[in-house]
Order: sequence, then C-alpha cells, then structure tokens
Amino acid sequence: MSVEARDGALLKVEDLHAGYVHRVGLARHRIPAVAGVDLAVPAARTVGVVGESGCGKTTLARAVVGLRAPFSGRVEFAGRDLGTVSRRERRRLARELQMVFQDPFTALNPRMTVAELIAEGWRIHRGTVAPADHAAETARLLGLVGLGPEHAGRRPHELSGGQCQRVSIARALALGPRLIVCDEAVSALDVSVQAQILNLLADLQEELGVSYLFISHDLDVVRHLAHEVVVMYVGTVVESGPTDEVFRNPQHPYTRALLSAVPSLRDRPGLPSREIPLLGDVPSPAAPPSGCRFRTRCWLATEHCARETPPLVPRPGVGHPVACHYADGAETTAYPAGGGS
Amino acid sequence: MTRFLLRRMGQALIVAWGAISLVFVIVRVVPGDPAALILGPDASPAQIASVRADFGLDRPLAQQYATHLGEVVRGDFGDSWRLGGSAMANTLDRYPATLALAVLALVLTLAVGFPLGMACARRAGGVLDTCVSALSLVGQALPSFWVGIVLILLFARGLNWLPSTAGSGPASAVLPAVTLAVPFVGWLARLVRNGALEEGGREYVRTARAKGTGEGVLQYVHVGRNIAVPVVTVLGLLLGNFVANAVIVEVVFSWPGIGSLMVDAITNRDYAVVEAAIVTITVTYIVLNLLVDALYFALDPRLTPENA
Amino acid sequence: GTGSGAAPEGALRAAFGQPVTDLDPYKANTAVDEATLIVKRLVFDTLVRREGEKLAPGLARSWERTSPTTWVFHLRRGVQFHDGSRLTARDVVACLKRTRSVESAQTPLWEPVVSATADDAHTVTFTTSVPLGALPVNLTLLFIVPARLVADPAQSRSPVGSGPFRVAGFTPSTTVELERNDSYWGGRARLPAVSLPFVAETSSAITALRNGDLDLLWPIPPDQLAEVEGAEGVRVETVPSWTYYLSWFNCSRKPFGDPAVRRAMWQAVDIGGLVRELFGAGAERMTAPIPSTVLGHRAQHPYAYDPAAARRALREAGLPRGFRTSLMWFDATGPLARELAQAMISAWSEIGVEVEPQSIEKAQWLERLNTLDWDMNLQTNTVTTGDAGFSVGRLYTSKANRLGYANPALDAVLAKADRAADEDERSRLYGDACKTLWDDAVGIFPATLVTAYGLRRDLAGFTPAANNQPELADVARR
Amino acid sequence: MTTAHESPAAEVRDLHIAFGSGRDGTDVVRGVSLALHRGRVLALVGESGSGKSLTSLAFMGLLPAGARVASGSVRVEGADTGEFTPRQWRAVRGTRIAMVFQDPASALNPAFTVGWQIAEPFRRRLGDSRARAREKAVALMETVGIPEPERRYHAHPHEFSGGMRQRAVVAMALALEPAVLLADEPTTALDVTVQAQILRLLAERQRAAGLAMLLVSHDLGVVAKLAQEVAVVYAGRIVEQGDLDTVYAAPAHPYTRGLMEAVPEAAAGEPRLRSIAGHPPDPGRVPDGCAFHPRCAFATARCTTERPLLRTLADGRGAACHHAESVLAGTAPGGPYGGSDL
Amino acid sequence: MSAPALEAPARARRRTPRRTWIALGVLALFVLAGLLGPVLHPYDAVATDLPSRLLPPGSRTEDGSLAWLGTDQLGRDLLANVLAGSRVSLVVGLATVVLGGAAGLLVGLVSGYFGGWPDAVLSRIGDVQLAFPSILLAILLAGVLGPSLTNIVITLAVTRWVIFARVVRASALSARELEYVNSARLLGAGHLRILLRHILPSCWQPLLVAGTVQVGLTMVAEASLSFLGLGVPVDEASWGATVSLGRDYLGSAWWISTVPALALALVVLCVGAVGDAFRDASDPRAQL
Ligand SMILES: Nc1ncnc2c1ncn2[C@@H]1O[C@H](COP(=O)(O)OP(=O)(O)OP(=O)(O)O)[C@@H](O)[C@H]1O
Ligand SMILES: Nc1ncnc2c1ncn2[C@@H]1O[C@H](COP(=O)(O)OP(=O)(O)OP(=O)(O)O)[C@@H](O)[C@H]1O
Ligand SMILES: [Mg+2]
Ligand SMILES: [Mg+2]
Repeated sequence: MSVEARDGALLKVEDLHAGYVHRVGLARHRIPAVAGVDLAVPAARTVGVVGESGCGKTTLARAVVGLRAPFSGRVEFAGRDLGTVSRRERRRLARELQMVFQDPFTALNPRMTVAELIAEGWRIHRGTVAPADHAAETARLLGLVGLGPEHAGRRPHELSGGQCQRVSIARALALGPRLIVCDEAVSALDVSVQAQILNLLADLQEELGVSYLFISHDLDVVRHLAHEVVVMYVGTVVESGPTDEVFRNPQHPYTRALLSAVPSLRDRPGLPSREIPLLGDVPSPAAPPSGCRFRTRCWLATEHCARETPPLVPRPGVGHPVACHYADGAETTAYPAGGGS
Repeated sequence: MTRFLLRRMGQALIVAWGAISLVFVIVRVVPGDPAALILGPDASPAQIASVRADFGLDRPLAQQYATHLGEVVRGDFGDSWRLGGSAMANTLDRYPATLALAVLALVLTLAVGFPLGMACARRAGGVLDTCVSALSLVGQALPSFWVGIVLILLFARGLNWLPSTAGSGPASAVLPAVTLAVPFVGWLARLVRNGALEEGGREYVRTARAKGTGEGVLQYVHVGRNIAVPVVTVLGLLLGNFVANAVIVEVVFSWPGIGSLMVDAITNRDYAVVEAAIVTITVTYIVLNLLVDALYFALDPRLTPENA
Repeated sequence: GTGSGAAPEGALRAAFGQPVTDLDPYKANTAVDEATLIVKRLVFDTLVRREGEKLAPGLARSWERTSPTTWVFHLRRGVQFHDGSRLTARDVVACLKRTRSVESAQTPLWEPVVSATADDAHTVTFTTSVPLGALPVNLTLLFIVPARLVADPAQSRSPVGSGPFRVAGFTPSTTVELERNDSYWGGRARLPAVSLPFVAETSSAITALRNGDLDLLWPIPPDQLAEVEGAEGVRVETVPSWTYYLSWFNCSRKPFGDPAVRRAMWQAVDIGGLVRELFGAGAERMTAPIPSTVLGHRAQHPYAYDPAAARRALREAGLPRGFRTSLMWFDATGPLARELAQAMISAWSEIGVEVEPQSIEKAQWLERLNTLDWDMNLQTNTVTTGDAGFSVGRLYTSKANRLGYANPALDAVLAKADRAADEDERSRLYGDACKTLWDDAVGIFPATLVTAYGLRRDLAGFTPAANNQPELADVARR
Repeated sequence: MTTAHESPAAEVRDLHIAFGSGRDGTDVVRGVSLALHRGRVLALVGESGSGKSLTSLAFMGLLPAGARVASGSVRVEGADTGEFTPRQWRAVRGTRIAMVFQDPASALNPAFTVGWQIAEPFRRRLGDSRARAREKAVALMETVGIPEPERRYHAHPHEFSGGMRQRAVVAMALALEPAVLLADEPTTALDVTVQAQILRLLAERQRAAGLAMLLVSHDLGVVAKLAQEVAVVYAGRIVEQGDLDTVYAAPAHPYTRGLMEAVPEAAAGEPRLRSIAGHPPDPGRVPDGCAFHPRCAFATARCTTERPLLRTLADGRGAACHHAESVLAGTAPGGPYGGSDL
Repeated sequence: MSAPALEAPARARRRTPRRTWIALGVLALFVLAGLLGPVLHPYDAVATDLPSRLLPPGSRTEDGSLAWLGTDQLGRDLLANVLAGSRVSLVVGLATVVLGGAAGLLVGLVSGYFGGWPDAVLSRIGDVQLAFPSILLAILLAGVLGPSLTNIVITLAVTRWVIFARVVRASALSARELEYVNSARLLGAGHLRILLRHILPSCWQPLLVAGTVQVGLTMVAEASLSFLGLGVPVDEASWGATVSLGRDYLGSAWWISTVPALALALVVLCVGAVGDAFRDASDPRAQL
C-alpha cells in the first residue's frame, strides 16, 4: 500500500500491540494477542482481516474501537489519535466509529425493544435526532436494513438471528458512522441468511459510503466483500494487499496453506487433494517463536527465519507487502475456486 | 500455584486482621461491664475501677487495641476472668468437641445428601425430587433449637434410644450432629441434583453414552467427578458454617464446644475468651477456604492459578 | 478433656441450674454462684458449717467470743488436705488474708475483720474492728486450702481442699467430675464419685432425669413439674428456699419518690392470685421483704388487691392519668421471671400506669442496676446465709444506696442489728426493719420460691437446702 | 439414488421426531428416510434447526430429554431398535454404531485424561485389563494421528488443541470397531487448516474400515470432500436426495439451488450474492403445503396447499418439489431467480 | 434487497406452575392475616390472663371464649399471638431483605462493574463479614443496639448484605462482559447509563431469588436471636419469639412452640416455591 493511500485513510493502525494482562500476585503478566499490526482502511472501502482462531482478530477489533486499551501503538481515526483525544472528543467520535458483533443475540439487550435499541445512541448523544423524530427515523433505518416498522416493538428474542443482525446494523448506522468494524458479523448465520447480510453491507456501502473493517475466518466471505485483505498469524500481519491480488497470488506460505485448505464445492472424495498440509499446532501468543512466527510450521523455514523477523514490506516481484524472507512473486499455488477467472 | 496460594494467604491475613479488629471494637462497644459482672451488685465504684484497671480496661481504646494486636500476634489473648487460665487455652480445650461435631454433621450431610441428590437428578420432577426440594426448604425453615428439642423429646425421651445431653459417650453426638445437619441435607441434595442435571446435559455425557457407558458409571464417575468441585467448595464452606454456627445446637445439647463457650463468654463479657473464640472460628473458616482453594487444583485439571 | 463418659460406675450425676466456671475458692466472680458453691462445699471445708438452721463445727472443733471484737477458733486435729499435707492454723490465716485481698461480692462481709492470727498450730484468733455477731455465719463461706496454694492459679481447675471429694476432671461451664476422698476426716462419703454436668436446656435436663442419665435435677421450673411427676423411677420433692422475688422502685426517680405512689403500685397487683396462678406450688406469697424462714423475718400485713384504691391514690398524688415508666429484668434471674413481669405490667396498665417491659441481658442489667439507671427492677435475691443481715442489712442502708432510698432511722436500726451478738435482739431489730421497708413499700415483694427438684428413686440421704446449695456428701444409692 | 445390493448397515424409515407429548407435541423431524451403506458416505445438509442433529441422534437412541421418535423405524444392522431395552441400546452403541460430535472441546470429559477416556470402552465393554486397555488406546491414538501418544495418554483435554481433541473423539468413536459412523458437524468448530486435517482423517478411516457413514454438515464444501450421496433437509423433511455430483451439478429443488447460490464461492466474480428471502420456519409453524413455498420463487397456488412428495426424477435423484423439472430446466416464473442460470 | 416476510415466532411463554400459585395464595393469606389479624382477633401483648394458662387447642378460656390454638404460658390466646406474630415476622423478614438487599445491590454493583480497588476493598470487607460467625455478629450487634424491632432488622441486615452483594457482584461482573454492554459503550454511553440500563436489569432476577431465600432464613434467624435472648422486645409478638419462649413447654404444652414453628415453616416453604419460580428463569445457584 502506498504511503499516500495510507495518509488519506479513514482508519490508520500503526504498530498496534494489544492483549491481556494476567495478575499473579503483584506481578502483571502481559499476553500480547496483537503484536505490531499495521493497517489502514480508506473511506468507503472494505478491508478484510482473516486468520485462524486465536490469531488476535477480535483483540484487534476491540482495540480499534476502544473496548480494550492497547499496550502500545497508534489508532488514528479521521485524522485523530484515539489514544490522546479527550473523553468528550472520544465520545463524539464514537458516533462515527461503530461495531457489529458476532453473536446477533448477545449483542442486543434482551430487555429493550428494537426501537429503543436503535434510539439509544440518540438518547446518549442529545441533539443528533430530536426525540419527536425518533419514530420516523427508526422506521427509516429499519427500512434501510430490510425490516418493517412492525419490528420496532419487538424484543430480540422475538427475532431470528438474521433479523437481529439487521437490528445491530441499524443500531450502528443510527449515528451516521463512517466506519463499522464487523467482527465475525456473519459467522453465526446460515449461508442463506449470511448472503442476505453480506448483500446488505455491500448496499449500505454503496449508498452511505461507510467503510468496513471486516473480520472473518471465512476466506470466501472476505474474498467476496473486501477490497483489501489482511492475513494475520499469531498476532502479526503476514500478508496484506488488494483482495484479488492476494487471493490470486498468495505469497506468504501461511496464506497459501490457508487458502489451499478451504473446502470447495468442486472437491470430490476421489479427487487428489490440492491442500498444503500444515504440521504441528499454532503457537501461543504468550510464547511466540523467535523470528518469523510461522517458521515452526513452515516448509520453507531456515535458520534465518528463526533469527530475523521478516518485515511486512512489498517484496521484489510482489505487488503487495508480505512478511516472508522467501517471498519471490512466483505463482506457486493458485486459489482453486477463483483460479479460473 | 504456590504463588496463587500465597496471594490467597495474604488476603486471608487481611481478613483475619479485619475480624480481629471488628470483634475488638464490637466487644468494647457492647454495653455491660465485666468488672460489674465480676463483683456483682454489691460492688463499689472504687472496686469496679480497680478491677477495670486490673484488666487494662481503663486505658484509651487505641492503646488497648495496640496491645491487643501485639498479643494476638503472639497467639495470646490474655486470661479469661471467668474461667481462669489463658483464653486461648480455654478455647482450644473446647475446639475438638466442636470440630468433632462439625465433622460428624458434615459426614451425615454428605452421606445422605449426595446419594439423595443423585437419585433426584435421575428422575427430575419426580415424586422424590419434589419431596426433597420441599423438605430442603422446611429443613432450613425450622429453627434449629426447636428441631433439637423435638429430636430430644422423640429420640431421647420418647424412644429412649439416644442420650439427650453430652457426656454419655459417642452416642451423645448423634442428635446434635443430626440437628446441625438437618437444614443442609436437603440443601446439599438440591445442589448435587442441580449440578448433576446441569452436567448431565453436557456433551461429554452424550459422548460417554454414545460409547455405551452404563448410567451408573455415567452418574457416579463421569458426572460425579465433575460436580466434585462445587460439592467440595460447599462442603468446605459448610464445615466452616458448622463450626461457626454450632452455637445453638451446642447450647441445646449442652455440648462442650466453642459455640457454647462463646455465648457464655459474651453474656459474661469475658472479652478475652470472646476474642480468642471468634478468632479461632474465623481462622478455621479462612483455613478451610484455603484448603478448598488448594483442593480445586487437585480436583479440576482445567484450573490453573490464572483462571481459578 | 471433656470428661465425657468418665463418671465411674455408681457415681452420682446431678445437674444444677447454673454452670460451674471456676473452682478457685477465692475467685471473685464465683463467690456467689450457687452451683459453684455446691461443688466447692464438696471439695473444701469451712471452719463452721451450717446444718439446717444451726451452725455446726467444721474444721473448727469449737469457738468462743472472748471479747465483743475477738473470736477464738480451735481447729480439728489430724485433718489432711487432698495433697496429703496437714491442716494448721497458718492455713486459716493465709486463707483469710487471701479472701480479704480479693475484690468480690463477699468483700463487705470481711471488711470488719481486722486480723487473724495463729496462736498455735490449731488455734486462730480473729479480731474485728466493730462487734461482728455474724462472723461464725460468715465463716461458713470461707473455704480453707493449704497456705502455699492460696494464690495458685492451678486451684481454679484442679483445686486442693480437704473436703469429702477431690476434683477428678473439670471442664469449665460444662462438667465437674469428683471422686471420693477416702481419707476424709468426717468419714468416707457413701458415693464413689459425683458428676455434675451443666444442662442448659430444661427439656434435655428433664429428659435426662426421666431416662436415668441424671440422678438429681435441681431445680425443676414450676411449669415443667408435670413432666417429671409420675415419671417412672423419679421422685419430686420441694423445699422452701431463701430465694425470693423483689421488684424495687427507684425511689430517686419520679414518681417513685412518693411512698403513696409506691403503695398504689402494690395495691394494683393481685399478688395472691398471681403467685397462685403462675407458680402454683412453686412459690409462696411473701409477708415481709425477706422469706419467712430467714432469721429476722416478721410477718407484715399484706397489701390488699384494690385497683380502685390505687387509682384514687394516684389521683391524690397528682397523677390522675397515670404515668409511664419501665421495668427491667433479665430472664434468667429466676423461674417465670418474664411471665411475672408481664403479669404485673398487665395489672398496672389497668390503673393507667404504662410500663415498658425491658428484658435485658444480665450484663446490662447489672450495669444499670449499679448506676441506678432504672425505674423499676425485678430480680431474685437469695439470703445465702439465712440471716436477714445478708439481705436487709446489706441492701437498704443509705450508704448502699441500691434503690435511691435513704432512711436515717432505718440506717440506725440496721447498724444496731449488725452489731448485736444476741440472736433474739438481732431478730427483733431486723423485724423492725422489715416493717419499715414493707410500710414504705420500697419495692413489691411478691413471692418466695419453693424449690422443686427431682431425684431418681434409688437415691437416699439427700438433704435439700434453702439457700440452693444442697449438701451432696451424704447422698447414697439404695 | 444409490443402488445397494446388500441391506443397509443402518437406516431410518419415515422417521418422525416430536418434542413434547400428545397433541401439543411438535414434530421437528417429519418423515425422514435414510439408508447408510457400508463403504459409503451419505451427507445430510441443511440450515440450522432443520433437524439434522436429531436425525443422527435417533440412529443412536440418544435423543435429548423431551424428544421422542413419534413414528417410523430406526434399524441398526437389520435390527429394529424400536423394541430395544436400554441394555440392548448400550450393547449396540460403540460396537455397532458410533458417533463423532461437533464440538470437541465439550465432547470430552474435562475431568479425566484423554487416554482414560479412550481406554474406557476397552475396560468396561471388553473387560480388558488396565494395561491391555492402555496399550490398545495408545495404538488407537497413534492411528488417528495423535503424536507422542504415550505421553499424551496422560494429558487432560484442556491440554490438547482443538484438532487433537477431535482426533481423540474420533479415536473414541472407532475404539470398538463399529460398522456405522455418524459425524455431526465434525469440523464446524475447527479452523480451516485443522478442518482439512480432520476431514482427511475421517475419509481415511472410513475407507480403511469400510464404514457406513452419515456426515451431517451445513457446509456444502465439506460435504463435497467426503460424501458420495447427499440429502438436503428443510424444516424436518428431505427435499432433495441423490448422487452428490448430480445434485451439485444441477439442484432440482429451489431450496437446494438457493443454498448453493448463497455460497460466496459460487458467486465468485459477481458483485452480489444470491440469497434466499426470509428465513426457515419455526418447527411449530411450518406452512401448509410445501414448507418452502413462502420463500420460493417457483411457488404456485398448488404449492401452498399440496405437500410435494419426494419423488424420483429421471436422473435417479429424489426431489420433493412440484416444479422440479422446471427448476432443472431453469424455466421459472419471475422473481429473484428469474432468468438466472447456474 | 430481500425483505423478510415471515413472522418470527415469539418464544412460547413459560406457564407458571400451579404450586407457585398455591404458594402465592398461602403467602397472601398470611399477609392478610398479619394485616387483618389485629382487627379480627386482637392481640394485646400486655394483657395476661393467668387463670387460663397453658390450655390445649380448642379449650374454653376463663371468660368463655374459645381458644382455637390453645393459650400460652400467660393465658393469652395463641391464635391471636400467631396472627400478630405473622406481621412482625414478615415485616422483619421483608425489611431485612430490603435493607440488606439495597446495601448489597449498591455494593455489588460498584464492586462488580468498576472492579479494581473498590472491588478489592469491598470484597475484603465482605470476606471479613463472611468469616465472622454471623450468629455471633448478631448477638454482639443486638447487644450493642438494644432490643427493638428496628435494631433487629439492622442486625439481621448487617449479617446478610454480603450475600446480596456477592450475588449482585457476580451478575454485574458477568453482565459487564456481555456484548450488548460493549455495544452500549461503543455508542458512547456513560457509566451511569450502562449501570442503570444494562447492568442493573440483569441483576434483579438473581437478587430476587436470593431475596426470597433470605426472607425465610431471616425469619429463622430472628427465632435464633430470640433463643439467645436477643429477640424482639417483650411487648411485640413474633413467631420466633413465641417458638423460643415456648420451647420449655414442648414436653407439656407442645402447641405454644409448635404452632408458630409450623407457620414459619409453611411461609418459608411458600416463599421458597415462589423463589423457585423466579429462579426457573435462569441458572440456579443455591446459597449457604
Ligand atoms: N480474556 C482473555 N484473557 C487472556 N487471553 C485471551 C483473552 N481473550 C483472548 N485471549 C487470547 O488472545 C489471543 C487472541 O484472541 P482473539 O479472541 O483476539 O482471537 P480471534 O482471532 O478473534 O479468534 P477467534 O477466531 O477464535 O475469535 C488468543 O490466543 C486467546 O487465547
Ligand atoms: N431440547 C429441545 N427442546 C425443544 N426443541 C428442540 C430441542 N432441541 C432441538 N430442538 C428443535 O428441534 C429442531 C431440530 O434441531 P436439530 O438440533 O436437529 O437441528 P440441526 O439441524 O442440527 O441444527 P444446527 O445446524 O443448528 O445444529 C430445531 O428447530 C430445534 O429448535
Ligand atoms: Mg474472535
Ligand atoms: Mg445440529
């Protein structure tokens, strides 16, 4: 990604370290679940974050929206450093930076009606929408996310998962955000409903110009929705770039293995497998390997990888940044599903 | 784990200190003067003053407190004016009786409550289950002194099976232990039942069933082992509770334990004994809690000091 | 150890209404505890003993009053303490010194005794500052132990005395185990051992008696007598006691400064009916401020139950609408104390006097009693020595100021009675005092308790005692 | 449809499963018939709540409390289990038919070592000695690809990674060499890379032992990796069943078609995903006629009243749709699917 | 965009079981008795009728009236006593729970929501309180405060608040981590709003369950205080006091102590049944 592009970005994350603290006696013990992540989300674009379970996706999302204070690093939103802005300013920025959570049921207070849920932001930020207009505005938002005004009086348990997720989106939209962080926003849904929500997100982007930081472990989904993709492994970014490019020509061995493992409609029991098998287990973020974090499972790893951490930079012959010493731009494995195109 | 336990011990020390200070303050705020009790109604103010001075009760409270803390650290609570001898020695004399009663009551509670709870879980909503849940409430609803006296009237006076007072050998512990256990048998049964039902719905039970494991093994081995942690927790607390709240049962059955000692000491403003006894009980409770904490690690392999 | 189950075969198991907390003969707080005194009387000897109404020689063979303020006591020879040492006059002297140096409820009794000297190994001379007719009576309270042990703390748990029993085991407030002292100077006791458990709950105590776990239960509350009477193997007996209820007025507080009001309060209560209905055979109506069996008692004319007259009297005293006041007591003071208080309060409300019942803890009760911080006070009192001096002489002097009552004329009579050596004269003077107190109505004196106690039928030789301290040394099994 | 000469290793016929009792009972599975044949894998596909898990549990006689087989039969190796006593059921489980569950984290008893749990069937069912059972368990752990089985024998489940746990669960299921293996979403809780490993393991064991296998999944890609035959359920009924290649190549039921189109992979290169409008019905309120008709672009008046039966089409597959032929031909009335081709 | 047309099903409402209704009915009767008892069957703690002492149930008293439940040791009608007692006992039970519950709620919320040092301090205070034998604390406090209804309520509340605080703290602690709380936080909601709107509502139910359990236990604890001589003042009647003062008569006049004891048990049973109904909504957690 070029420096200019980053400068214009709506959200900029620089060298972010975040994680959990364990207290043992008086000692505090840091577990960095996110260790030095850089990314940028331009206006009206979608950046996808993919990676396996435990690689720090959720931690990253929460650090970005401010639910979890980062250990270090910078989160800059709309030109302001979220770590240093005043409390009031931070609250004001809250209107522009929203999140949609994974589980559509737990993210909505079961005791509130849909109308109350949507209007909550307006009650907190007085002056955004006049109380008299709440009903009309709520109805408009419900329409926007494909629900009817009859849903306004219901409570979450009277809605299906997909409908709840629509309410969550409407709630996030209520304050007119410029960026919505979606942490596994469609993972809990069935494919058919998932498709509805993904379409909805795409439509909203088109109409309202919102940006998404879209976190998912489902590569197909990210591939479909995101303009750019960031691949994480144990708290670090191993590869990032325009979605098409990364999926068509993955350069990091981990990305390649990951893509190769995705089940496809074209697989058949008898057919030879094109998957790159990975050995061993994912290391713990509390005790990551030295150097390149993937080296313990990498078939290309050398001494060098153990000693030196590969920086996330564009490599010769590769159009996008890859954190691998041996990325050379050679097309080794094509992503099967889209490979034909 | 050692570090975890050390931290717990640190907390325990704070708690013990709090309890010591609390009892010190309260005992001195309660109206009633030990000197007057010692001397009876005929005492002159001068006599009372001199006795107060003997006990150091005439000094400023802060100074008394400082001295007291110093003594407590040495395990010395001063002498009992009423019983003679060191208050702590008096307390420790009585301690085994209370502990024996508490342990017996605990064994009773467990021996009856656990299988009962398992049986209830097997047929949740059945007749037994309904009866046990009603009886567990009734057991807690009846004042223990009433239960104790009724048991005496039934089993000692009516049937003459068991002695009504302490001092007739081990048999005399039965009625007090039963009285102590009555409110908790049903309660434990309910706890075990709920635990077993909750665990029974877990996937590992279904997995075990899918292996063809028998229901008995399932309940007592697979589920039993998993509800051991909550059960052990409450048993630890229960033992502490039995030690601390044996007061009434001890009075009813003239049981020579720490509870009756303490009531006697409170009514007679025997400060040293009150303090020694309460601290003993408190320390028992704290130690039991620590033991339970330590047992957790033995019982639940998932627990690490971090998530305990 | 608890001593549980330690009682040997044939031992007497007897329960008394109070716990025994300490056996040190000079311990201040137990000086007037009846249960403790019962045990102490089995373990220790006194110079003089009480046998029924009379005084009898104990460790002293004989005594004489050589001057109004001098008494000479001749000790028995060959008396051996439980530790094998022999009794000498030095021991008696040491014991007296010790008891004088300890602040206790008995202190006033010993104040006039200036000195005791050992004239020889078996003769002791007591010198008093003023003539003290009650010295022999008082000496029934002085326990004799070896001189070297008078201040030994071990005495409180395993004391050494010279009595018919020695202490085999003792858990304070729980149980005392005694075993026979085979070398007792007065002859071997008939029982091999005595076990005295404390049983707090009436129901368990009665159950134990009925089941034979207890041989003797003293006392049985009046309302529970029915549970014992007719039970197999149990005999119930009664004995008039020196314990009585009194309900004092605080004469230093309004409106009780006015004797007319006090009398009106008395008239408002149907004492006769109340005692009969509440206590049945468990008490007798009093006719003087002390029980009728006490030396110095003189019967007075009872106040008749007359609420109308009481109301009239209040009106005349300027209290036409009655008044509000309070009555304090602690429940354990005696049987049915709470019921007695409530019945009286109920009667007073009939004449417009609203009395707040204050059932409080003993410790608070004592504190308030001592500081005269009360309106009315209900309690029992025992004339431990059976001599009016012990209660009338002690309680009602202006100096004692126990109830805000000061009467110089009464003071003079009491002082005179205290000094009188002649029993008849003392009796007459205390009789006068009784009249003054009764007529002045310093308090209501409702009832003398009759102690009921239960025995297993196979018990023989038990002698009850009016002062709640029955002698157990002569008890035997049939 | 599969033509099986031998009798199926396990089958359900016209299975109805109801919650509650009597008249207010709700049928959540309504007439499912499936036959599992040795050496073959049948996939059961459908959305959440469509009754997949209940169907698979019915094979084991392990329906949750409150659920019961309302009608129909369950046969294991020819024996009708309707008459089974609890003891007979226990005898069958593990030895004839075994199951792998969705979440390996909760399928293992956290209080016992993994080895103990794998060895348990040997000890309790075969009466093996402790040492013998252990030996067998270690060997089995080796077979399912748990490295260092000797050491791992003493580890507790929480010390295992997700993939290792699922391997242990597979080992437990295979311990007594059953003829039938049921796998209920065996990889849903796992990461893609781990999922690939487990699928490979299952395929390998299935082939090696000639198992009859039922694979329950909502992921069409996973199904494609393992199964030869697929059955699609909607609201408790099978709406389409047949050879996997046939069905995937051209679904005959609008629902199957909708499902396949909703997969993002299928929409590669297209700006929008195709979705099925609405959401599945609640078991208590299944619409009359074809349960799918409110969401169906092909629906006609007939669909609202007459329930389509599962009928065999020309290519041998079964489909429960009045308009199956039009769906296959792609000649549908207007609506979201109008004119679309696959 | 596709519009979902289908009605989403409302979750079937759980039917209140019959025994909950029965329990509520019995409780209502007791409350009514407590309210109307003084009117219908007046009880005067001060009035004694010695000639009619200790009459068994169904006897005629001196003045010819029928004593349905017999008379006590002062000749007072036991029915009147039990009716009057129901008021005092219920008031003590409820007031204690309300007072202790309010204190516990406040402490629990602060401690659970904010965590950190306020939690540490409050938790240690709670530990001290729990480690301290509660009956003895009650004895001491009752001694300090003196006998009065208010003081008994205070005493009992002091020994109970920790239980409520723990319950609330646990709920607040878990509610704090709930996704919808995070969601409100993201909207910019302040602490107060989050506490009142999002955390508090999820604390009510466990608090209510704990409360119902404690109402019964408190009434029993009041009886224990009476047993130790620290119960309600003499001029009030409470079940606990009557049970305690009548215990010496269990061998001869069993009704004095037994009737109020059974009334107590019945109420606790009913309260427990109602509590179970509250509890059914979520995970049961029995308490000591
Ligand atoms: N509360 C916590 N305390 C300690 N460690 C945590 C906590 N939450 C998560 N972690 C650890 O932090 C790491 C990153 O977790 P995170 O939830 O960010 O991963 P993720 O990529 O979102 O995974 P998933 O796909 O499973 O949601 C993991 O190793 C996890 O074990
Ligand atoms: N214990 C239960 N009580 C009541 N209804 C239940 C219960 N368990 C399942 N159901 C209902 O039965 C239906 C089928 O459930 P089942 O678990 O078989 O679905 P599934 O297809 O496996 O779904 P998923 O993909 O979510 O696992 C669902 O509609 C569900 O609501
Ligand atoms: Mg996550
Ligand atoms: Mg399922």
